[in-house]
Parts: sequence; structure tokens; C-alpha cells
Amino acid sequence: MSETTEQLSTFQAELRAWLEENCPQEMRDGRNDETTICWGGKNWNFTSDAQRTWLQRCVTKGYTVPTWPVEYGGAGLSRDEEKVFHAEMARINARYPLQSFGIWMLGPALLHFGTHEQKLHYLPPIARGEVRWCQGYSEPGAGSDLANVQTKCEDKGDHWLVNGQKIWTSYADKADWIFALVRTDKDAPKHKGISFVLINMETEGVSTRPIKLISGVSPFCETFFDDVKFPKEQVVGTVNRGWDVAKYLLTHEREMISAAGGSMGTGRPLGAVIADCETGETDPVLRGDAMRAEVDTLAVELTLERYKDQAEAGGSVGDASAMLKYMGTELNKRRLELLMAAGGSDALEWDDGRAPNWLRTKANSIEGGTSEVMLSILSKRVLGLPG
Amino acid sequence: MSETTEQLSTFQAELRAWLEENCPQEMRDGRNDETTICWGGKNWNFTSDAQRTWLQRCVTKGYTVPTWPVEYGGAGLSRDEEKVFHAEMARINARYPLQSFGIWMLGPALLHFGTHEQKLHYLPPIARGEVRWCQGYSEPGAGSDLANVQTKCEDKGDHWLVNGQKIWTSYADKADWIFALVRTDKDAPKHKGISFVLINMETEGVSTRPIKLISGVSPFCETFFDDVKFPKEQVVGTVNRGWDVAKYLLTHEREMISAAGGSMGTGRPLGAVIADCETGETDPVLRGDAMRAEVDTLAVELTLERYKDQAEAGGSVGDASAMLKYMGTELNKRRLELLMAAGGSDALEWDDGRAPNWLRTKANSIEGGTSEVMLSILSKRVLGLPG
Amino acid sequence: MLADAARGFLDEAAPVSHLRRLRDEGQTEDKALWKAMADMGWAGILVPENAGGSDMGHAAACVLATEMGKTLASSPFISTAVIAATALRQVADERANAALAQIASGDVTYALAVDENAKFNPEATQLRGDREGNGFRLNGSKGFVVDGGDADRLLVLARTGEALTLFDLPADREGISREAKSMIDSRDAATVSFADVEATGEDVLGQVDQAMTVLKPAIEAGQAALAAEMAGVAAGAFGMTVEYLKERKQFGVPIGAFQALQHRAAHLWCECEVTASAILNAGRKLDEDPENARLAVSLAKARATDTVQLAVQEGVQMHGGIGMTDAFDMGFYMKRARVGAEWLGDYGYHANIVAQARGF
Amino acid sequence: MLADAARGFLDEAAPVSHLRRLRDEGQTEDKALWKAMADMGWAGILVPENAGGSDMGHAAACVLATEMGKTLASSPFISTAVIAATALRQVADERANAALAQIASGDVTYALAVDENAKFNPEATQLRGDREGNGFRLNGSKGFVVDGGDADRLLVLARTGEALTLFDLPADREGISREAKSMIDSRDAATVSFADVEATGEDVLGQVDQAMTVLKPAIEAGQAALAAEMAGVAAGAFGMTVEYLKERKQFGVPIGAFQALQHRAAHLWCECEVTASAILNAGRKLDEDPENARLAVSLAKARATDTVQLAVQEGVQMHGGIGMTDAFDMGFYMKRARVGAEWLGDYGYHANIVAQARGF
Repeated sequence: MSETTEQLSTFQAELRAWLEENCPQEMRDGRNDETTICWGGKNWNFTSDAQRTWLQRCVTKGYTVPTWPVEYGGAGLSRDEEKVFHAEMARINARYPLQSFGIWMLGPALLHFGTHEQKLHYLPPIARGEVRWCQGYSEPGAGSDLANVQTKCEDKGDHWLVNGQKIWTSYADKADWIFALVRTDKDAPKHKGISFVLINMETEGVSTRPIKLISGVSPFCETFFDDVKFPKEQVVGTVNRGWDVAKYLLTHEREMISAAGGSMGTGRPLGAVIADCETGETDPVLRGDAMRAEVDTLAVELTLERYKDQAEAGGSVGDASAMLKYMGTELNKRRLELLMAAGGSDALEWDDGRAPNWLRTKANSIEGGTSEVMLSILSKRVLGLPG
Repeated sequence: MSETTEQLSTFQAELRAWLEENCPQEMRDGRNDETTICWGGKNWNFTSDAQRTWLQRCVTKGYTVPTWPVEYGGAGLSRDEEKVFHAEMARINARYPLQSFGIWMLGPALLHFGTHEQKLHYLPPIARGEVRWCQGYSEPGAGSDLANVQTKCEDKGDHWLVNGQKIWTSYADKADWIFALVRTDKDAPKHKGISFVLINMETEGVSTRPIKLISGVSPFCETFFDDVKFPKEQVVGTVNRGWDVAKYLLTHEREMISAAGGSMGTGRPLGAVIADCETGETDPVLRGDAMRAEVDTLAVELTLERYKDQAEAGGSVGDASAMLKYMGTELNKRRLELLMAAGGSDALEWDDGRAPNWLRTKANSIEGGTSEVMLSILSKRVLGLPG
Repeated sequence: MLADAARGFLDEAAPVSHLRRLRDEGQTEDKALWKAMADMGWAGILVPENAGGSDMGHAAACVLATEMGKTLASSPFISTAVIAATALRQVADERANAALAQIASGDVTYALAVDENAKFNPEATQLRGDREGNGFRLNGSKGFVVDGGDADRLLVLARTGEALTLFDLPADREGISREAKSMIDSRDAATVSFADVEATGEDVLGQVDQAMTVLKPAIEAGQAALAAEMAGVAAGAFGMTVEYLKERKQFGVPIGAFQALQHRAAHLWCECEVTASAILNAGRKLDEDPENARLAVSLAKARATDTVQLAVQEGVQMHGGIGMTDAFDMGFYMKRARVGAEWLGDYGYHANIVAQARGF
Repeated sequence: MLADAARGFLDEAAPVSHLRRLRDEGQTEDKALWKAMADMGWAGILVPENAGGSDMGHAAACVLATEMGKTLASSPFISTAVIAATALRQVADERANAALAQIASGDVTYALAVDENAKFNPEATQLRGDREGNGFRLNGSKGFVVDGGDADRLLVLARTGEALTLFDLPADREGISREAKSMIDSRDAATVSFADVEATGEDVLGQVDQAMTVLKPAIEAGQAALAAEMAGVAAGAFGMTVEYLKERKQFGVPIGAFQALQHRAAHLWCECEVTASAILNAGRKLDEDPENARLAVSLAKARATDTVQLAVQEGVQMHGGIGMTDAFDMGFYMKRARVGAEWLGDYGYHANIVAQARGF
């Protein structure tokens, strides 16, 4: 897995040349917000020709999922190459060509738990941005207790039959497929009767209803399963052992939400925004808080890199990923509060665009496990405190 | 209880004149730290003639305990007069003539629970600074659980016999008497077998050992009772109902520790110290934090006044005094951290004098009930949260 | 007593659902509600009795503002009944008294047009009031004019040479154009432009070049009332949160039994209590010693700004997913808190005044 | 591996009780301990192999400093093995190599004499180094010279006209007088006075008027190692605290079962982890790209300062009464943390460098 410095230099030079030639100018503004993200999927409407072109070119090189094996649509990059990749992308402020829950979550789960057939079947369409996935974990009233799965999934011999309801399913109304936790054994202990299943959203009996958030947008839905039938083979891992997959995925989800911290919001460095603020230079409270936030941001980003290195080196990150989730999301909330303060009354208008981003961050420390759940995980599993 | 504005003005004018004539210049430096406090007691060594004179003059007017009834050595001031008294004292930066646990704690307890004979016997010597009291609440290993009293007190017919050990008894090695919680019924439920007793420290079998703190000083002791006999009448309130007295006193202790917040440390306003600091004007972190601390200090002081007004008006403060304790002591820790930061390397030398005050504040949020206990009290008794 | 009466009325006439309905209908104003408030004497709470007011003072105005904050009642109370009334009282001539009577009756509403940039800074006013003949010609624009979209009249701060002058103009004066903004708190705020607006000496409130004589007390009164409203917003959010902690079950027990949440809730309660003291003090000081109320007012606004931010942030977090949904009311509190934090000076602005008053 | 070996040695040879014994005996120095450290190659960790060092680099020095922080081991490691060695390496002439060899062998210790006021600010140096004949005459004084009471040699920053020059002087040079201070952390720090101290061109480290060429990398190395030590102090205090949370019972259960304490402990652990990343990064950057390590070093020092304060404050509070007693070790951690917070630049100093490097 480890290249010589020379090999890395060659890779870097080639990549830089490729990016220079292939990344459209319009895609070099470093933006990464709700209005510019390319989510892909069957019904995706590209916001520009440049967005389409950029995706297509990256797909040919495997750069939508750079670390995935080549046979599944990736570029097969090592950890060191991945760092170079991200550094070169950042150097020209390139947008991500594609983002999706398929990349962040289902992909890693399938790579770890899936059969070879499943990988071949599901991964390449994700890498190409052809199929958009959503996740079905939470259920109404269950809150932080993700294992409290009531959605019933019965073995009907030649197919599964599922009935129930999920909530907080991100973009379920725009997704092609859903990966979900369902209860396949109601008599087993809470964590032992859950399976991790894959369902086409076009299947009869699946319906969604968007939930409007305080930020005015609706990234989440309620999703209903009403006598939904689906094939037996659409289970990842062992039947009734879906909690193992879920736990593994939660780790990835935590990292994802945490990683989003650095680039969310306006995309501009915090300091630049504060510097622009009328009172930023003279108000010691705002400036002092911004300095603190900048220090913490850089250190949290370094921590994310360190953990990735550790994972690459074979060390398990495991429960400690709860730290990344906790620190990343809490920090992100602080950052967006500061951006709002720096914006003064201008930022209070919906049209200004800052407010939705600010409000959206409030969900970061709730979705994918609340900060309180993260702290409890750390206290019990990492620190070994009783109870 | 309520005077006319005119009466108050007269009182103010007279007081001002009296202070002008009677408060020695040396006592007008506003200091209130370990080296300048007058604690009184049988073995008290006045640090200066001025300290002695100031105490004696105040005693004649009842100004050591201005709100106590005149017959018990006080000046019988109303709440409004008391405000005037403190304002006039502050105006000339007068030191308190006398401070003691007798004034802060035993006095209020006796005024509320004592018999007339007990009041006449114990209160005037406190007011005159002739007897110094300490408190015996905590026991080794009991920590925050003050009702976990193991010190055994047996009824021997014509006297009590006490055996056991107290810890965190403030200045027990310098005190003449101790008020203590002892277990008079070992079979009763935890809170129902405790009595509140008064013991002369010169009694045979009483001994003390100072505990050295991280600040280098020893304001606390361990106190041992080894077959100590004392008269039957030296119980405050009803036998086995000492917890009622203790609870009442805890309220006073909380206010006392909280009130100490404003004047602890160097006695100079925080802002003045920050302004003097080399980088105070230019370091936005230090200046911003100092601004925040100043805002919070003023608001906490206003809150203390508000609660005193409420108590005077007959409203019970009760459990909410836990708020004063919590906010006051946590704020005081913050303030002293800032004073240390403003002092830079100068403040790191013992001789400088700032460090002991800083370290001493760390005990504020532990003694008299930890911050955690205060928050639990508030959450259960004021907010009514379960558990 | 005043608080209890106000609470009774507001729970009935202006609960959060009232603001939600206005928002969903694209409205920012409910004339009937303001009329009802006027009938109870709220519009005239700072208007002298001889002008038809109830003249109950700033402490009472703060009590009302706190209650309005608890239910997020939408009205021009602070702009009209507090700021404009206080400004007009500084003048107290016949014309001002007539204007005060119109405020007390609820017939006329006001907005304060001061801000020109993203941060509150009256001294930096650039809107020009050039002398012309016996009058003035106003040119420039004002942003973040709270209640300015619906107001009948505007108090406009203008630069007249080196000095500042305050004008009291009808909002429909020729040359004035208003653009209502879509604000996150679903309340009224506008950008107001002035193109060759003619004003006479009659339109000047107080003396020419002496705006601050009239404006300073008015702004301080507004800041105190806004602080009080924010304390109410904090109390409203906190109340919802404590209820939720008692009701909501997770892992089989009420989440209010979890000690980490208990301690955070208790801490928040402490912050609310301490802020309440600062509010009470500001109201009292404005009534008893208005010349020297600057520190007390800034202390109240700083504390309230800080406390309400904590209250709404803990409110959303402790409610979990539901706290994030538009269908739930907590978001309304969070958005109003954000607007309240900026209007009439943010935390740093007021903390700096406190620091200066304390000698650093 | 290095960390494990260091931990084994320090737990044995320099646990907190060692510092306590030194303090109780009125000592700040243990020559035998420093000799033992030198024998393990620690004194020469930044000394080139040809000068008898182990030359393991800054990342390794930070690992050692962290371990020393965990047990509060008292030694001139940062002053001598990190700061002085780094300064001497910038020169790398024969004389400097000889001095490096003496450092590596543990025979000579150094202290850095820079501060003149209560806050770290090398550029504000006033101590005069007036040219005289071929040499200089030094007059002035330095405060907070860490390890300066016991050091054999002093690196002295002096103002030579408009510029600054760094001198490397024996501590017993005529005209130098030292006053050891009683410091809260029970470690060595002194005030050093210079009265007509003569220095030759030989005594100048690097070039005349070019102090920063030599001093900047030395100070950065020292800041990184100090940050690492502070991370170790935090880890030491945190370790004690977590153990206590598991052992100590209150109201019948281990206090570590109380969720409020659990969450605070977990939060503190997160802070320690994040700071550890900044320390690792600073050491690596100093080894790989020392010209551009400024941001990385200040980031590490700022984070470590913040984290260690939280760790010792929570440490004392969570231990309750026992945490306040001198008989218990937590107080030593708190006092060392306070000194570490000030030495070589406090939080605001380094946060400001970070902000400037990030363009604001």
C-alpha cells in the first residue's frame, strides 16, 4: 500500500495536469452547499453543463470514489494518494464531483459486509452517480435509541414483506433506493433481531413525506412502508445481525458529518468573514471568539486526518469516531453562530442565504446520534466509566 | 420595618458622620483577604492598633452584626438601612470590622432555632468578637453527602458523650467553639437521627490537625472527638432534628460563599487589573473574557441583592440560594483565572500574593456543597425534574 | 399582577401559533391585536396620563415586553410604545403630546430608522439632511428598520453637517420608499430609501443638530425593553424545554432523569435568573435615574443576548429531531433570539459599554 | 516505543512524589536525574550524532516532553535540550558543536533569558548591549528566566542599537547576578540582572544584530515541546481523574456513574485527543518544514494551554475536597499548568498568531 516518494510525486504531477485540463472553471469556486452539491441519481437535474461534464470526467477516472477498488468504479488510491488527491482538489478549489449517502455510507458497508455479487451490482452505479440512496434508521418516537426498530419485516418464503415507518430519512423523496434497518425477529433481544435491507423506492407501497425544518428546507422525510415486497437477496450481511452493519455504518456517518464541518456554511474561511465585518477588528468579543474557533477548527481537522491515517494503518478508530462526530458538529455550530454575528443585520434576511446554513447546523449535533449519545458512548466504551 | 425616605436620609447622614470620625484611615483600603481579615476570638492577635480600635468602635454601635437585634449585640437595622450601611462602608472603602462563622452561620441558626436563653448566651460574644466559632459538618469519605454523619453522640443522662471525626472544619485550630452535626440516633433514617450541637474546643478529648491546601495555606482542619463530654443543653433545636438546622444553615453558607465572590482576590475591580496588563488592551481574548466576566459579575451581584430584598419582604429564598452559591463561586473562579492571566509571569511567584487567592477560589465550588450538588438541588427541587 | 394579566391575554390572543399563522399568510402585522393591546393601555404605557396614556414607566414596559417574548407576540410595541413614546416625551410640546395621544390610542405606529450598515452604530449615520431654505432635503437609505414596513411614521436619524438631527416623518412622505424584507423571525423589518425627501423645521423632533438629546433616552428605553423581551424569549424556550424533559421518554425513562441534561437545565435556569435581575435593574434605573441608566441598560441587553442564545440552543438540542422541525415552535424562538441579538446593539457592543463604564 | 520507554523510566525515577520531595527540601534541581536522562540520550535528542547526540528530531522531543508532563518530571529538558540545542544547531560552527556535545553529555545546562515584563514579547527587549571596543557591555535585567537559577549558561537577548543580538554567556560571568524565585510550580525560575557585563564577539550566538535567525527556530522548538509537556500534564491530570471517578463512591455509587460527570469527562477526553493532533502536527512540521512551522507551533501551544487548564480545573473539581489538599498531587498539576500557560507566550499570543496566519 505504501508508495515511494517518487511514485507519489509522479501521481501528483499527473493528477495536477489532469485536473488542470478537465476541471471546468465553473467548478473551481470551492462551493459545497445545498445549492451546488451534485447528488446524482436517476432523476438528477444537473444545475449546469459544467456540473455534468465534471461528473462524467471524474467517473471515467474513478475520482468520484477515489479510494474504492477499480473494479467497483473507484480509482483504488492508497491513503497517501488520497491525501494528495484532496490536496490537489483543494488547491484549485474544485467542487466535489458527486456526493451521496451511497458513497459515504452504503459503499463502506457493502465493501465490508457485502458479497462479491452485491458489490458488483450496487457499487458501480453509486460511483457513476446513477443511483441515489437514502438511509432508513430512525423511527418515530425512538429518538436516540436507534436499536428501537419497530418496522416489521416478515419472511414470506420467496420474498420479504415489510410494514412500518421511518423518520429523518435524508432526501428520501429524491432517492432511488433506501438501505434500512428492519425487525426480522420480534422475539429476539432488541439488538439481535434486526436486519439491514435494501429496497427500491419505486416498489409498490413505499411513500414519503418531507419534513420542513426551521431553516425552511426539507432535507429529511418520513418514509412509509405499506405491505412492501422485495427479493430475499436484498439483505446485507447475516439476517438478524443487521445491528453489526448499523454500528459499523454509524462510525462512517459520524466521520462524514464531522468532516462536513470544515467546508459547510459559506465555504469562506471564518477569519476572512470576521475580517470583513464592520466591527470584527474592534470588537474583542467577536474577534476573540473567532480566534478560538479558528484554533479549534484547525486542530479538529488535524484530528480527522490523524484518525484517517490510523484507520489506513490498520488501527481501528471504532468508538473514538464518536469524538469526531461530537467535536466536529459542536464546532460547526459555533462557527455558524459566529458567521451570523459577523453578518449582523444583513444575515437576518432569508434572501441573504446565511441563515439557512446556520439553522441547518443545529441538526448536525442531533442527526446520526446526538452529542449526548456520543459523550455517553465515549464515557462508557473509551473511558470505561461505570453504568 | 419600612422607613420613610426622610428617616433613611437621616440615618445615612448620621452614619456617614460617624464613619468619618471613627473609621481609622488604615482601615479604609478596602482589603478583604487572608492577611487583613479580623476573625476575633479569645486568642485573636490584632494585626494593628487600628484593627483593634475599629472593631471596638463598631461593637459599641452594633455594626459588627448590623441586622441583629440590639439585645443580642446588633444594631437592629432594617433591610433598607442595611443597604445604606453597606453603601456607606463601601464609599470609604472600609474593611469589615469583624468576620466569623459565628456571624455568618451560627448567628442566623440561633436567631431562627435557638431559645431566648441560648441567644442571650451565645450571640453577644460573637457580636463583640470575643468567641470564634468553627463548623463541624463534613466527615472523612462522606464528601458531598453531608447527611452521612457517623460521629456518634450518646445520651449519658446528665451529659452527652461524643466520639468521631470531622473534616474540612474551617480554622478549627483557631476557634474557641464548634457547632457540629452528630448522630444521636443510629437506628433512625439517615436524616432523622442527627442533632446540631455546640461544643467548647477546650473540652478534654477535642483535638485538631490542619490540612495544608494547594495554595499553601491551611484554612481547614481535621477535628477529632475522643470521649468528649458536654452539657445536655448545648443542643440547638430539637434533638434528632438537627438536619433542619443544617439545611437552613446551608442556605446561609451558600449566600456567604457566593457573596464573597465580589470582594475576593485583590479587591480591585477586574477591569482595572486588565487595563493595567501589558497586553490587556490588545489581546482580544483576554479583553473579551474580562468584558464577559464583568458583565456577569454585575448581574450576579444584582441577583444577590434581589434575593436579599425578596427574603426581607418575607419571600423565602430556600433552594434557589443554591443558584447564588453556584453562580457566585463559578464566577469567582473565572475572575481569579483572569487576574492570573493578566498578571502574566509576575503572578506565578508566591511572593506576588495573587496565586494563593487564585488557588483558594478553587475550593469555593466544593466547600459548602459542590457545584454539582447545587445543580442537582436546583434541577430536582426548583425545576421538578425526575429522579 | 401586570405580568399575570398580560400572560392571560397573550396566551389567548397571541400565542406562538398566532405568529405562525401570520407567517404562513405572508403577513407581519395584526392591526386588531395592536388595537386590543392599546385598549389595555399597553400602547400608552409610557404616555403621560394627560395625553391619554397609562404612564406606568419603564419597569412596567419591561414586564410587558418579557411576557410578549414568552409567546413571541408580534406587535410594534417596542418601536412605538417604548422608543417613539420615550423620544416624544423628551420634547413634550403640544405637537409631541398630540403624537403621544395617537400612540396611546393605538392609531399611529412608529419605526426607528437608524441603522445604515450591518451593525448598530448611530454615530456613523451618513444619511444626509441638507439644509434648504427653511427646511431640509433628505437623501440616503436606512436598513434593518424594525417594524418599518407597516409603520405609519418614521423616526429618521440624519447627518446635518457635522451634527445629527432626528426627524419625525409620515412614512408616506413623498420621496420615501420602503422595501419590506423577508426576515428570519417572520417579523416586520424594511429597507427605507430617501430620495430628495423634503422636511420642514416642524418635522424635527427636538432641536436641530441635537438628535441625541431625544434619541439617547429613546434608544436606551428600547434596548431595555428588547432585553426584557429576550429574557421572555429565553423563559418561553426554557419552559418548553423543561416540559419536554419531563414528558419525553428515551431508553425507558423521562430524559429529564438524565443527570447531564438536569445539570444543563439547572445551569440555564441560573442564567435566566441572573439575567432577570439585570432586566429588573434596568427598568428601575430608567424610571428612577434615567440620566445614568446607560450601564444598567447595556448590562441588561448583554446578559439577555447571551442568555437567550443559550436558551434556544439548548432548547433545540434537548428536543432532538423534533426541535429542528418547522412544525414545532422552538425554531421560532431561535430565530427571534437571533434578531433580538442584533437589534439595537449586539453583545460585544453592550459589553464594551459595560467595560468602559467600569473603567477598562 | 520511545514513549513506553520514557514512561517506564519516569514512573520509576521521577513520579510526582519526586517533585514533591524536591519542593519540600527547598530544591529545584536534581542533577542525578538529568544525568540519567542524558545517559538515555534525552539531553542530546536534538544534538547531531557527530556531536554525541541521538538526533531524533522534534517529534521525538515532543514525545519525551509529553511523558515528562504526565509525571511532572522536573528537569532542564526544554531549556537545554530543546531551546539551547536548537539555537546552537542554527550556527553549527566548531564552537557550537562543542557546546552541543556538552549538552548531549548532560554536563552543561542552559536557560533562555528573554522576558523583561510579565508577558512574553521578545521584540520588546530593552536590555542594552552597547558596543564597546571589539565587544559589548550588557546592562539591564531579565525576569521569568525558566531554569535560570541552576543553569550553567544563559542565552541572553539584548538590544544592540536598533537590532537584537543573542549572547551565549556563562552564568557566572562577572556582573551577572541571579535571584531564584519561589515559583508556584516548585520549579526553577530566576530574575537575572546584568550590570556592566562584558561580552566579546565570541559570545555572540550567530550574527550580531541577527538574533532572530537563531532564536526564532529555538523558540518555536521550545514552544512545541512546552505544548507537548502541557498535553502530558493534561493527560496526567485526566488519568488521575478518571481513576478517581471509577473508585470514589458517593451516595452509594461510583461517582463515575453520574452522567453529568461522565459527559464532562468524555468532553475533556475529546479535547485532549484534539490537542494531541496539534502536538503531533507541530513536531512533524518542525522536522519536515521548519521554515514554515510557525502556524503549527502556535496552534499546538494555544490548544495545549486551553486543554490543560480545563483538565486541571476539572481535575480539582471532580476530586472534591481532596483535590484541594496539598497532600494530594492534583494541585501540582494545576500549578505547573498555570506556569506552562504563561511561558513562551500565552493563549492570546498564540491564538493571535494563528489568526494572522489565517488572514484575520
